[in-house]
Amino acid sequence: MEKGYNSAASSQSEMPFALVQGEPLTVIPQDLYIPPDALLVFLEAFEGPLDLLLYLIKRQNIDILNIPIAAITKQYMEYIHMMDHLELELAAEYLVMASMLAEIKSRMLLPRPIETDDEDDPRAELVRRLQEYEQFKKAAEDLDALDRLEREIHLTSIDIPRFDIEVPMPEVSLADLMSAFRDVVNRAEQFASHHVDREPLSVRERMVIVLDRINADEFTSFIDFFEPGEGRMGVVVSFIAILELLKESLIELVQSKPYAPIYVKAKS
Amino acid sequence: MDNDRLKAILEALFAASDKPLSVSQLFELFIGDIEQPDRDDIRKAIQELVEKYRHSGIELKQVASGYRLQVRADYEVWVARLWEQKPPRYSRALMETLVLIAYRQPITRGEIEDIRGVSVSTNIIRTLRERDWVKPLGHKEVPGRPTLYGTTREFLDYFNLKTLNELPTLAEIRDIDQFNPEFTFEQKNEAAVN
Amino acid sequence: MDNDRLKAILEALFAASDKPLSVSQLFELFIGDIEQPDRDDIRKAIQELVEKYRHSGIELKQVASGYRLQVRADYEVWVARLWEQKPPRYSRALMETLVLIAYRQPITRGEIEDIRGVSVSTNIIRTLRERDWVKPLGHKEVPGRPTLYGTTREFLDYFNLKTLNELPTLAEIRDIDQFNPEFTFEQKNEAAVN
Repeated sequence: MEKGYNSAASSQSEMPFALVQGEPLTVIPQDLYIPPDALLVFLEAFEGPLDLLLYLIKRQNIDILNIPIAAITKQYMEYIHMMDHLELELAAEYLVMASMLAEIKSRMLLPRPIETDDEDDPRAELVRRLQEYEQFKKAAEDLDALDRLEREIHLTSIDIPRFDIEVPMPEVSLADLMSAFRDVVNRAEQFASHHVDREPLSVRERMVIVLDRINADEFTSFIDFFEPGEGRMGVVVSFIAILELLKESLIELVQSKPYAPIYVKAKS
Repeated sequence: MDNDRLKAILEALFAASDKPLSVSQLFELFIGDIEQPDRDDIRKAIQELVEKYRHSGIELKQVASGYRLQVRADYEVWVARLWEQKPPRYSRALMETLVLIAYRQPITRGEIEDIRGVSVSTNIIRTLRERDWVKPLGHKEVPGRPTLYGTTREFLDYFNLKTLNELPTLAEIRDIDQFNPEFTFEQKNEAAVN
Repeated sequence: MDNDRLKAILEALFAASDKPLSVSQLFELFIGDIEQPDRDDIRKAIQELVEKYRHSGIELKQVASGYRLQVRADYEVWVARLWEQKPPRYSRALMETLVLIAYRQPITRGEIEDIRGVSVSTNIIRTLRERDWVKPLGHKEVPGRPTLYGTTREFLDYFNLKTLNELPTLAEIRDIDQFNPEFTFEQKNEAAVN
């Protein structure tokens, strides 16, 4: 994000093209051109419409208390159209903000009836929200800059020599394990692409056994992975395991010529 | 108990524990001993240990849930070379959500969304809860009874803080009317004329 | 490099490392630094640190593969009480990681993170490996060549299983839920969290 601010600010020309309420107004739609790929990355860098608006305001050194609504709305809408054009999935919040901006703009343009004498500046609510968001955005950066565990600070890992009293290890029961499994499956079902319980574990187990026995430097004979003593089922399981490993590119099968012995080695 | 001996025992305890230890917890560990130190003895010994480590690679630091021995941040450059793994990184969305919970607790997910202007993904809340940085405090008595969240001691411990007061102060919010008097004035005039 | 600074850095390294560090390993950690200490500087600093810790609850001890900071055995009585006070427990995150490794091996950390929807800390993998329940099986041939993990014989032994096939299937777990509504896993969850 910081990078975004700087590069945009440097390409910025501050020639006022109009005066509104005695304030210079700068609108530079030209600098909105960003290559589509870059734009995608760029837009993903925004945490939402408030963040995008703050960016537009910061880029032009506009005082947040005196936002040129018409200009900012125009720029904001250009981003929205670009996102739309690129068929990016646009969060509904961006559209809600667009209509809020349009409403403020029209209220600023229209002469206001006398009875609304006490009414605040139409921009007041937006300015309040922008400032509030900015406040916490800054606080998040400050928090991120604090020294913290695992990054600047590490817990000491001082050995505890084997005392007579043994250091207890946490106890885990199979029921604990199953309860964790059930949770994780329930959660995975929210993600359509994962199927945790599909494959029989015997294949998975055999895959591990195969991986254990091979390495990248040596060849292991293919037939060594089949134990006739295990019966038909065992042979099938081994065969599926090897196919599965092959599919995941974890192993290589090597055969020097047709009908020569097949060897298995770890993918190097 | 001799003060030097008490200091050595405390040092061993801090070194052995993987969590911060509070004065009360430490006090309880001595219950039943013939020479049982009182809480003030323990506090005094801790202060001396903090001092002892002042110029070393380790520090005895007070965080929310007690004192812990930790590696000083000054030597992170060399310590990082011990490990291949990079420290976990947290997204802006997560940090902003966390900071809102920290400063505005108790707060609902909806209130966080209002301030950030975007929805808060379930993953963020899940990660924050899993890290034990955030906990549910109850329900807000509005329709839907949304969960109210607050931060935990573990959150403070992780960010090396003793209390929430040590969090960086928030920037000030300026009032649109105060800082833009001419503008408002003109608007009001215009309105009055019409 | 100033001797006091070198001592502090070494102290930080010994405190942070979970393995003993040899003079050569330490020497290599400084390679590329502007002020690079030589082996003799390091040896001298280590001797001074050993001396510094002589009267404390910790000692810098030479073992076969180098030096390590360890808790002095003299204070084991109190350290043991620390564990009585707080028996160790595994986190929910660790249990879920273990279960995914068991059911989906060979699996990478990234795949575990995809399924769980949150990141898996290095500590979890380290703990599982230290416990000898999980081992690396090789690398997946995708960018970054992430490590593939699987469970060990010790894992099966601990849970009293002959083969992985004896782990209940998802359908069986659901059946338990249906037929024993009063024995819900929720209770277990709560117990594990607290």
